[in-house]
Amino acid sequence: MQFTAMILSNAEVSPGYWRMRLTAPQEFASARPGQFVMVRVAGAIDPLLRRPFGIFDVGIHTPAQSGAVAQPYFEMLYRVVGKGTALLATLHETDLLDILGPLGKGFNLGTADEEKLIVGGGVGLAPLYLLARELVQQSTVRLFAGGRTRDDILCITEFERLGVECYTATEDGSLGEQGLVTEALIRRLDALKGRATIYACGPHGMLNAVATIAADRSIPCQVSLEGYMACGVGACLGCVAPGQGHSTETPDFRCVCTDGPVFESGELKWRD
Amino acid sequence: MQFTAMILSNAEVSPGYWRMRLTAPQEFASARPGQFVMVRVAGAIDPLLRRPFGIFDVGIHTPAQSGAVAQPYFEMLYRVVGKGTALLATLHETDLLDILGPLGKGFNLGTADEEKLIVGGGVGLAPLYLLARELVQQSTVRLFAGGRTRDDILCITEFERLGVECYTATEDGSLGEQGLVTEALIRRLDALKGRATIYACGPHGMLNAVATIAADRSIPCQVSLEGYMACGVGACLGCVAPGQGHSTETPDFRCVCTDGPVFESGELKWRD
Amino acid sequence: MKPDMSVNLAGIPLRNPVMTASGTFGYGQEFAEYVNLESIGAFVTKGLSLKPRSGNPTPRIVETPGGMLNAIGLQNVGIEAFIAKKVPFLRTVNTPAIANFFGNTVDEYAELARRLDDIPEVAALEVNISCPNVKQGGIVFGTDPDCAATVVKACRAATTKALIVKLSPNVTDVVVMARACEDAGADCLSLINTLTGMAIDLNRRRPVLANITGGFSGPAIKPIALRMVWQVAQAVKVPIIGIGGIMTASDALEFILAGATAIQVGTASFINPGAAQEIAEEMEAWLVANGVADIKSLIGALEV
Amino acid sequence: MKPDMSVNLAGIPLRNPVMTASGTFGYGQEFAEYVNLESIGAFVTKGLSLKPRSGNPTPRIVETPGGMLNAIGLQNVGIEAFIAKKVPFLRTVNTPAIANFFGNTVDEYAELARRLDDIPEVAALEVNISCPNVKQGGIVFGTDPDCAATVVKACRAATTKALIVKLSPNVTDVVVMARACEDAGADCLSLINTLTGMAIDLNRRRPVLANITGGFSGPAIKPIALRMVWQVAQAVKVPIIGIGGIMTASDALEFILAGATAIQVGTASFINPGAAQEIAEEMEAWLVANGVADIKSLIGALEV
Ligand SMILES: Cc1cc2nc3c(=O)[nH]c(=O)nc-3n(C[C@H](O)[C@H](O)[C@H](O)COP(=O)(O)OP(=O)(O)OC[C@H]3O[C@@H](n4cnc5c(N)ncnc54)[C@H](O)[C@@H]3O)c2cc1C
Ligand SMILES: Cc1cc2nc3c(=O)[nH]c(=O)nc-3n(C[C@H](O)[C@H](O)[C@H](O)COP(=O)(O)OP(=O)(O)OC[C@H]3O[C@@H](n4cnc5c(N)ncnc54)[C@H](O)[C@@H]3O)c2cc1C
Ligand SMILES: Cc1cc2nc3c(=O)[nH]c(=O)nc-3n(C[C@H](O)[C@H](O)[C@H](O)COP(=O)(O)O)c2cc1C
Ligand SMILES: Cc1cc2nc3c(=O)[nH]c(=O)nc-3n(C[C@H](O)[C@H](O)[C@H](O)COP(=O)(O)O)c2cc1C
Ligand code: FES
Ligand code: FES
Repeated sequence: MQFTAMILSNAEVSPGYWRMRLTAPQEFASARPGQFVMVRVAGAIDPLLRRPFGIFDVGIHTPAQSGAVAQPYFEMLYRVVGKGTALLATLHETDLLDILGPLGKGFNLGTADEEKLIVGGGVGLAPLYLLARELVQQSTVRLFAGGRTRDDILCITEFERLGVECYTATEDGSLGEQGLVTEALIRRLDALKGRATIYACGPHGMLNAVATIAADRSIPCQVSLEGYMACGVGACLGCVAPGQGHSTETPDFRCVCTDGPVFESGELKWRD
Repeated sequence: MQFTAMILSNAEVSPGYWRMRLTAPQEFASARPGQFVMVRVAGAIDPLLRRPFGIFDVGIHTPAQSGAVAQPYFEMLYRVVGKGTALLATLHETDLLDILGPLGKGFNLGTADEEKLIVGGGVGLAPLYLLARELVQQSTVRLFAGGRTRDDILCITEFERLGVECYTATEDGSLGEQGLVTEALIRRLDALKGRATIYACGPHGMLNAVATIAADRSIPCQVSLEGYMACGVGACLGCVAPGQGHSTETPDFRCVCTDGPVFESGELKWRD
Repeated sequence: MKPDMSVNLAGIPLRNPVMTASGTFGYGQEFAEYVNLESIGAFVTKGLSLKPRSGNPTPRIVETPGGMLNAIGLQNVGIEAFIAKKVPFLRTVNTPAIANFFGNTVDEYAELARRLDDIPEVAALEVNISCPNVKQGGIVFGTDPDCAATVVKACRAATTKALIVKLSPNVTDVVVMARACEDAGADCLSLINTLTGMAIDLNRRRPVLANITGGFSGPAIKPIALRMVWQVAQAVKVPIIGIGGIMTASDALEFILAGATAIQVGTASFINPGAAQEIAEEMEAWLVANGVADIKSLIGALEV
Repeated sequence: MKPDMSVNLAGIPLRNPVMTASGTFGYGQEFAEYVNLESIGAFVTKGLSLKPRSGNPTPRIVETPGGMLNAIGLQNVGIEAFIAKKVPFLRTVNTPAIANFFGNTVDEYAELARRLDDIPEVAALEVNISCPNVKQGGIVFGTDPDCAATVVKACRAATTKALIVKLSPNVTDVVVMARACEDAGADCLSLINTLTGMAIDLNRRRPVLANITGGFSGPAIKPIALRMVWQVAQAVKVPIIGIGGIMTASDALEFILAGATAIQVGTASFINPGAAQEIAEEMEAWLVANGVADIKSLIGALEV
């Protein structure tokens, strides 16, 4: 779906991280956790390509003025890293943005009788909040959030408000444990009694580590990947990731935009 | 001079025509009528090249808050014709713009004992207001303003307030006489007793007509030209206009940006 | 009055001159949600090879000022999967589908032309000659007139369908290439394919693309494409498809003035998936506003 | 610690690698108000011919997405007026001034090289071979390796100063051209000159430029320039000057990683007259921030 969204709010939630709320058409309310949107940041040629962002949350916006009709909204959580995100951060309430989405395949919510372990690194938390919101309805959910410093640990209060138990770790020790968040994950897995599923989003190195941890323990694991995207609809073949059996002789590339961004970690080929 | 200006105001004065006031450094106060500025409309690559605009007015801005220091300002009068001017029209008070100027050679004010006949077509009036302001201090000044419709006749009240006698003509007769403003100019020249100098700015066809009228009567005439400019400082050689004796064998191109934009009409080669 | 937007492309009637460019529109279906495929003139599918190809490692794409580089490496499903999985969709759409293809040898080119000739759902063939000739040590077919002519002749002999030859812009004289392909039997020339470019990541001190260099497309390349279309239009008799940086109806009409009978929308579909349809609609609106009854009257109508 | 920004360009020591490109910086003086000429490595003057040249009719310039076209037509004061009116200024600046020049025949090229060789204020010669060879019916010297070699040999014989040859990007294989010029005696290669492009005014149904086509420059062309510099750097031993779309210190450093010893700032000076100086300053700041003691350690340091 392609639509023009109006910005409802756009605020810096942590140094360098912004949260933007935008209006959406009715159909958008059915967006699944893990799906993403492609945003046309500027009307002209600079930046030229759309930028992909996860869907942080969806909800219903009821305007304050009497008689106004309620309308779906969605939120993005983004980090300013370059030209496009810097421009996004300059936008204001009532500004308009051209949006393509929801795109891609989201997370598989699995069954109720297992513990849900969510692992997020930095802005990788973005697609995990909507996921947690759905998962808490039937399962115990724990969040493992990691980052370089405390500034990279985002929206923990929101997760706690859902009833999610949160573990945090930072490389510099400025918030939570000092070290990598995967250590807390391993401890939890070691203590685990019943079944569990892992959901992860974050830097490639973190995903690789989580996938290995899950594979070693035969625990199902879904990861949400990034990839440099031009189209978002499976046409340009820019965003691909190698599937598990990929080799030059037996090519097996998956489109992150249409086959993903969420994959079972076992489907993919991880560099070691 | 290159400087960062802050926009003090930016308002539409007639459909499609805008007037912008900007802060300037002290040295800018000595800008001469007929000089221009090159404006970098956007910080990035779209639009890429600076856009040239005449200096409509200069003055001293005294901020309202106590203790604030008075500072020169200048004004531009511009018409929205494409990407760059459309972007300018979206800017607001306190936005910043990168300015190069004042550039080029301005009008020669001549002597006090002659009548000053100013001819402007549409946005060609832009550099003529500052000229009129200086000329009225010692001479009788008449303005002949032409345009397609009444919307193209700009800021006449401002000229009248200076004590300039204004004649207007529009092609559709919606303001002033119906027809070309050169007709009123000719009538005035026919009635003329003493000496006069003509100053003109506007579309090339109008300048051509005015130059011919002046030449036929041996009246000194200065015209302000436009040209497609990249640099504004005489380096790119994009903006040139053929001088009077120009031919392929005896090339004589003048830089509009540094030799002009104001020329004695006799210096130039006019197509017939 | 509704202007006549139809053009005839080497025997294929198009309802309007707007096509989509190979590699930027998948196999058509990917864009069905955003473009009414029956509102455009034709669409061109992703370049096909005999065997499936895995393409290059990532990163494969990077944005540059006003454009982008891609080094997909011609990843595609191969002719067999094309027939099995993609052709059925083509059958459902009442718009000519054109198959773009490439080989590593002259024989591969000819073999593909033969295979595609058998598919009734394929309205025409677009041969991409911007590929390295593995036999001649990597010289690109599309940068040498003799190589190109050999490929075109081989394909010509293998198909009776309209044969469009897609020219590379990475040449000293595109007119020489165009003439060679016309003489070798091309029914139509499309240009330009991507220019070769490169981007560097300063902080990592590495090329951005895993493949080091990539194909340069998007609005930035329009001046080069327009120049080449104009040059070729002066020199050949076959119809020309203009490609390169077309983002708007105005861009498209400029290519037609320069001598193109039809145009292809490439990178623009990434930025606006509905671009091709919008361009076709806005071209028609422009014709109405400017009192032009038939778009064919604009082909090559540039006054120089 | 202040990093070492100096480089040696075919025997000419430059305080830093930032030069300005011919045709975009006048004769130096035009920018003296905006650039401290002693803050940059060198500057190149507008292309000179034997006789003054009037250039093309207007319009001569048009903006395109991320770039511009120019068809100045090599307007210049001619070698005599250069000596009389421009050289005295060069004497006052303690920065190497490099004279760019071109001819219509091999003899004209040689004659100019000889005349420039006599001028002590000219530190080096940059020969622009992107001009049509009037004797050979308009073939551009810079697109044929034999033609280019002939010009370079003739100039080489006529001067003992450093001879920089400026390559055209409008060729199938820039490496062939680069090798031909190196073998013919070039001390240094600069690239790229402008690409050939075109713009059309839809409403007037005419080319925008009076000359129909023009030279394409600016940020849009950077990916092509970077690719060519990298290709040539693999193939030749002489130092390279990287040119094309350089707007920032990062752009400049990317060219150096690709193999350039120095770079030239062209179109950027129009957009920001102080660009060259700012780029030099920001390059130095980048070296400091990244702990690079000597810029020479970055030349060709791209990891592929
Ligand atoms: C499916 C998906 C979901 C994402 N979700 C989020 C999110 O919720 N929040 C968030 O902050 N970021 C998210 N990202 C990353 C985000 O897309 C990039 O940070 C953003 O595009 C950078 O744009 P820029 O213009 O600011 O940076 P640029 O200056 O263009 O580049 C900065 C860096 O960002 C990366 N990048 C740039 N463009 C793209 C692109 N089109 N696709 C992928 N990477 C790119 C490049 O690797 C580059 O090194 C997601 C990416 C993908 C693929
Ligand atoms: C010395 C001088 C003084 C000027 N003073 C004024 C003024 O006071 N008020 C005013 O409204 N306009 C003035 N102009 C014209 C003004 O520069 C153009 O209207 C403006 O640059 C258009 O920019 P754009 O991006 O909106 O249009 P574009 O979309 O770029 O082009 C629209 C049209 O404007 C013309 N144009 C575009 N860029 C330039 C350029 N760099 N130089 C010259 N013409 C260009 C082109 O011919 C084109 O047809 C002046 C021009 C010159 C040369
Ligand atoms: C991601 C991508 C993939 C492409 N794949 C092909 C291809 O398979 N075959 C082909 O002939 N051209 C291919 N092209 C080139 C386009 O068809 C087109 O010629 C080029 O992009 C210029 O047009 P544009 O500037 O409108 O994109 C590809 C272009 C892009 C951007
Ligand atoms: C207006 C203009 C005039 C130019 N004149 C010359 C010239 O006289 N001789 C020459 O060798 N190159 C000339 N060039 C080419 C530039 O020196 C440079 O090679 C080209 O613009 C690419 O660099 P850029 O993208 O940084 O501008 C000219 C370029 C422009 C834009
Ligand atoms: S982004 Fe184009 S195929 Fe995935
Ligand atoms: S605008 Fe560059 S010389 Fe006049």
